Amino acid sequence: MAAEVIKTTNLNYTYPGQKPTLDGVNMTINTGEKVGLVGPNGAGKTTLFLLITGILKPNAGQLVVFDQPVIPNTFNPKVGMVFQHTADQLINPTVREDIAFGPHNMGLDEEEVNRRIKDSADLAGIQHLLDRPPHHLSAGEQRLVALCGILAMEPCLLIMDEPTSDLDIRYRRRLIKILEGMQDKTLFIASHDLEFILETCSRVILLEGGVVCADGSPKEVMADGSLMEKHSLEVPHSLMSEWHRHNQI
Amino acid sequence: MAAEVIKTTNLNYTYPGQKPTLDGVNMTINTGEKVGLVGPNGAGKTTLFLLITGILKPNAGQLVVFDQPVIPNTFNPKVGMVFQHTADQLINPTVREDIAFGPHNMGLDEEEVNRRIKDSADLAGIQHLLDRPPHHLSAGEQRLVALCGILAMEPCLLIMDEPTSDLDIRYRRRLIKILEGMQDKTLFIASHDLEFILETCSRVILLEGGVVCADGSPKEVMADGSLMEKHSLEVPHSLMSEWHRHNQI
Amino acid sequence: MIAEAAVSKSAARSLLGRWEARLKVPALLLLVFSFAFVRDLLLLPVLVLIAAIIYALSGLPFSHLLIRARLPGFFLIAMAIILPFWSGQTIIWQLGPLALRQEGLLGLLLIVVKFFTILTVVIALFGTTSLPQLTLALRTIGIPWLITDLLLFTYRYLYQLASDLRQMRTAARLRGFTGTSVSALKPLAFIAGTMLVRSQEQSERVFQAMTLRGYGNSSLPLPSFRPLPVDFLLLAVAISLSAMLVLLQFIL
Amino acid sequence: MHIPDGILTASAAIGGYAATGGLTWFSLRRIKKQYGDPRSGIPRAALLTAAFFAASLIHIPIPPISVHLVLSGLMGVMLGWFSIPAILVGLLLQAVMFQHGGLTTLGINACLMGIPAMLAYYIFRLRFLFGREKPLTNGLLAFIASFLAVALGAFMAALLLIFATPAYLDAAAERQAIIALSLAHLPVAIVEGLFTLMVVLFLLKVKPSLLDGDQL
Repeated sequence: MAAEVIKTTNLNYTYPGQKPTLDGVNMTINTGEKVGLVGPNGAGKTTLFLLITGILKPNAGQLVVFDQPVIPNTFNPKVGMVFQHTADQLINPTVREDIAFGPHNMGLDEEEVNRRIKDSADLAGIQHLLDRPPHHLSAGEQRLVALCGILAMEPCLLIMDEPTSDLDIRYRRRLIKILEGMQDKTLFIASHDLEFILETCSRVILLEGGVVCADGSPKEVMADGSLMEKHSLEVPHSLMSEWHRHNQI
Repeated sequence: MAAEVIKTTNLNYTYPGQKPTLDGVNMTINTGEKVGLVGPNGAGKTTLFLLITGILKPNAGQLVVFDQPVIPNTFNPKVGMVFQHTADQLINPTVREDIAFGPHNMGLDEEEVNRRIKDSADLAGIQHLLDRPPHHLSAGEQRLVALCGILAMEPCLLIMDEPTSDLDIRYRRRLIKILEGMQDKTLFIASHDLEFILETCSRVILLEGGVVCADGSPKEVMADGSLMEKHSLEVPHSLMSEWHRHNQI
Repeated sequence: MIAEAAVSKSAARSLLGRWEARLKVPALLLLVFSFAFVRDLLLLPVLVLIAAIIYALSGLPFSHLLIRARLPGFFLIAMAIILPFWSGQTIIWQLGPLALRQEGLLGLLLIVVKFFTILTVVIALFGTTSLPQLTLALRTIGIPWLITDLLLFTYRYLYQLASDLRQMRTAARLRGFTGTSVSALKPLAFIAGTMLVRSQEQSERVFQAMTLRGYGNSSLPLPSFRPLPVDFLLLAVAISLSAMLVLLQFIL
Repeated sequence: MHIPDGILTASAAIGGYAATGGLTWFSLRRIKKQYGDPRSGIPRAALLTAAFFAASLIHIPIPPISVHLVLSGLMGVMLGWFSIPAILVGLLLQAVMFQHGGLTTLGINACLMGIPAMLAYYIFRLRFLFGREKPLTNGLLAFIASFLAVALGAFMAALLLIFATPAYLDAAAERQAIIALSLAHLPVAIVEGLFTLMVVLFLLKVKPSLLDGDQL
C-alpha cells in the first residue's frame, strides 16, 4: 500500500503585503512517486517547497508530510532539498566536509558519516573531488556535490528546485541517470526544462495562480497544446514528434 | 559586400597555470549574421567573448573586430555584451539610471540619452519598469533590463552569454521575439539551449577543446547525431521530429 | 532583515522632500551638530521643539519615527547605569552603597534628550532623501568620488548579499544547522567566508561588465544645480537656528 | 560598538570628523599610489563592504545572550587601506538605513573601527615573516589581530565615554568605569578572534589571494 508522503489541503501562503502566492493547493504524493512541478516564474513552486520543508509557515490549510503535520523550523532529515543556486548550499571548505555537514548535524558517529560520504559520492561519481573546495568546481560538479550533501542524510523525500538551469548537456544527462537509479525515493522536482521532467518523472503537477491547474501523466499533460499555452508553457518538442508519429504512421 | 565583424586567426588563450582554453581558434563573422556558439561547459565560450570585448588579452594569434585589432581594456561601444548573470550587470538604483549608464559614459547629451532609454525600453517592452530598482525584478525582467542597458549603447555587435538559463518559457519566447526584430545587428550567442539557438540563429559554431569543431547551418550541424554525441551534445528534439517527418513522409 | 531606504510619495512631496538635497544635507548636518553643542538643560525644550517642527515638515507618519527610533545601544545603557550612581555630589536617594545622584541624573537626561532629538532630525533627513540624492549632495560638498562610488555600489549589492546570506542559512538549517550554541561559530564562519569568496568573484565580473559599458571612460557631469529661493530660505533658517543654539549655549 | 548621537561633547564629535577626514585622505592617497586607476578596486571593495555589512548582521550565540560581530579586524586583514573608506561607507549606510550608530558621531565611530582595522592589518602582515602559507601562523595572527582590534576599539570607546561626555566623574570612578566597560567587551573580543581565525583558515584553503590585503 502506497503511504502518503505529502498531503496538502487548501494550502494557502501569502507573503506580507502581497496577494496570495498559494491559494488553496490540494495534492497528495505517495511513496516512490516521481513528480515534476511546472508553471511559470512566480507560480509559487519554490514557496511550496519552503512550506513542505518547514521553512515557511502556511497561512491557512493543512500540510502533512510523512503522516505528521509539518512543524515549522524543525529539522526533519527525511526531507532533503537541493536549492536552485548550488552556491547557496555549498559552504564548507572541502567537498568531503560539505557532504558530512548534514550527517554531523544529525548526530551520527564518524564511521557512519564516512560510510555515507562514500556511498553518496560513489552514486554521483564524484569521489575524485572529495578533497577539493566546492567553490572552485564547475557548475555541473557543484550540482552533483550539492545533491550528495542531501543524499548523505538519506532522505525519503528528495526535492530539487530547477536542477538543470546551469547544467550543460553532459551533466544534465548524468543527473538524469542518477535520478533514474533512485527507485526507493520519492522525488519532487520543479523545472522549466520540460524535457527533463518528461525523462525523470512519472507524474506532473502544473501550478499557476496559486492553485493546481493540472495533475497527471507528463505525456498527457504536456502534450495538451491548449492547456500548455494557457499557462505560458509550450509543448516539448519530443512530444510534438510523438504526435507526428501518431498522425503519420 | 559583407564586411567582417570578427576575424580570429589562430587565437590562443591560456589562464595562468592551466592548459590552453582556446588553442587556435579560426573564425570569421560577417555583418548581420546571427551566430550561435555551442559546446560543453569549459569549452571556452565565455573566454572567447572576453577576448572579443577586450577584457582579456590573447596569448597568441590575431583578433580583429570591425577591421581593427582589439586593444585590451579600451571602451568600444560598438561591441555590447549581456552577461550570463544579470546581477553582475545591473548596478544602478533604478532601471532608468541603469539603462543610462552606458550612454552617459559615452559622453552623450541628456536629450540623446533620454531618447535611447525610451527606444530601448520600447523595444523590450519594459517602459513600466523604468522607475523600479532592478534588483527587485523577476529574473525575466532583469534579463530584459540588462539587454536594454546594452541596446541603449546602440552596438553593432551584440554578444549574449547563456541568455535563457534563468528564464521561464514566457520570457524565453519574448526574448526570441526581440532578437528576431534585430535585422541590422550582428548577434553572437552562447547557449546550452539548442532549441533557442535553432530559433534565433542562422549559423552555429561548435567549440570544444579550444578549437572550432563545426561551423555551419544550425539545422545541419545540430542534426548530425554522431557529431553532437562526440561533443557531449544532443540533437534537439525539434530536429528529431523533422528527421522523423523526412523519413516517414 | 534590511529595510528598503526608499522615499515614500508623501515624504517626497513634503516641504523637506522638495528641498534641494544639495542644500538640505549640509543644512541639517549643521543643525544636528549645533544640537550636539548644547550642554544646558534650559535649551532642551528648544531642541525638542525644533526636532518636532522638522519632523512635521517631513510628511513622514509618526509610526515611521516609532519604528526607526530603536532602543539605544549598549553605550547609552552603560551611561544610564554609570551616570546616576557615580556622577556628582548631591545624593537624592540612598540604598546601602547605592546612591542616586542629582548631577548624574540630569546628565543622563541631557544625553537622552539630545540622542532622541538628533535621531528625529536624522530620520526626517534620510526619510526624505533618496540615496542617489544623498550621493549627489556628498559629491557637491567635496566628498571624493571614490567614496561616493563606493557608497552607491555597496548599497546596490547590500540587498543581494543579505538575501544570499539568508539563503545560505536556510540551506544550512535544512541540513540540521541550528545556530543556537557556541558550536555554531564554525558553520557561521564558513558561511561568512563563502560569502566573501563569492563576493570577490562576483566583483571581478561586475568590473568587467562595468568596463564594457564605459565605466571610467568619462566622469559623469554633475546634474545642473538650480535651487529655488525657498531652498535658500530654508538653508538660512537652519543656519540661524544653529547659530542661535551655539550662541545661547555660550551666554547661558 | 557604535557611540550614539547625543553622548559626546560637540568638540569630540567635530574632532572625530577631523581625525576621520585625515585618515581617509591618507588612505585615499595610499590607494591611488597602489592602483594608478583606483576604479578597478571599487567593485571589489564595494562587494566586500556589502558582504561585511551583511555579515555584521549575524548573531553569534554566547549563551545566554547573542552578540553582533564587529568585523573591524577581518576588514583590516582583507582590505588593507581600503578598509578606511569601506568602514566610512558602511557606517554611513547604517546611519541612513537603520538610523543606527549616530551621525554626529560618525567620525568618532569611523576612528573606533578604522584605527583598530589598520592595527589588525599590520599585525596580520607579520605572516609574510612567519610563513604566509602555514595555517598555524595565519590562524594565530588572525586571532591576535582581531582580538586586539576589538579590545582597542572598546578601550578607545571607554576613554571617550569617560573624558568626552559632559558629565563629571571622580578619578576613581573613572578608572573603574573604564575597566568595567573594557571587560564587558572581553567575551566579544574572544568570539570575534575565534570567528576571524576560522574565516581566515577557510580563505587560506579556498581563496588565499583574498588574504593578501594590499594586493586587492
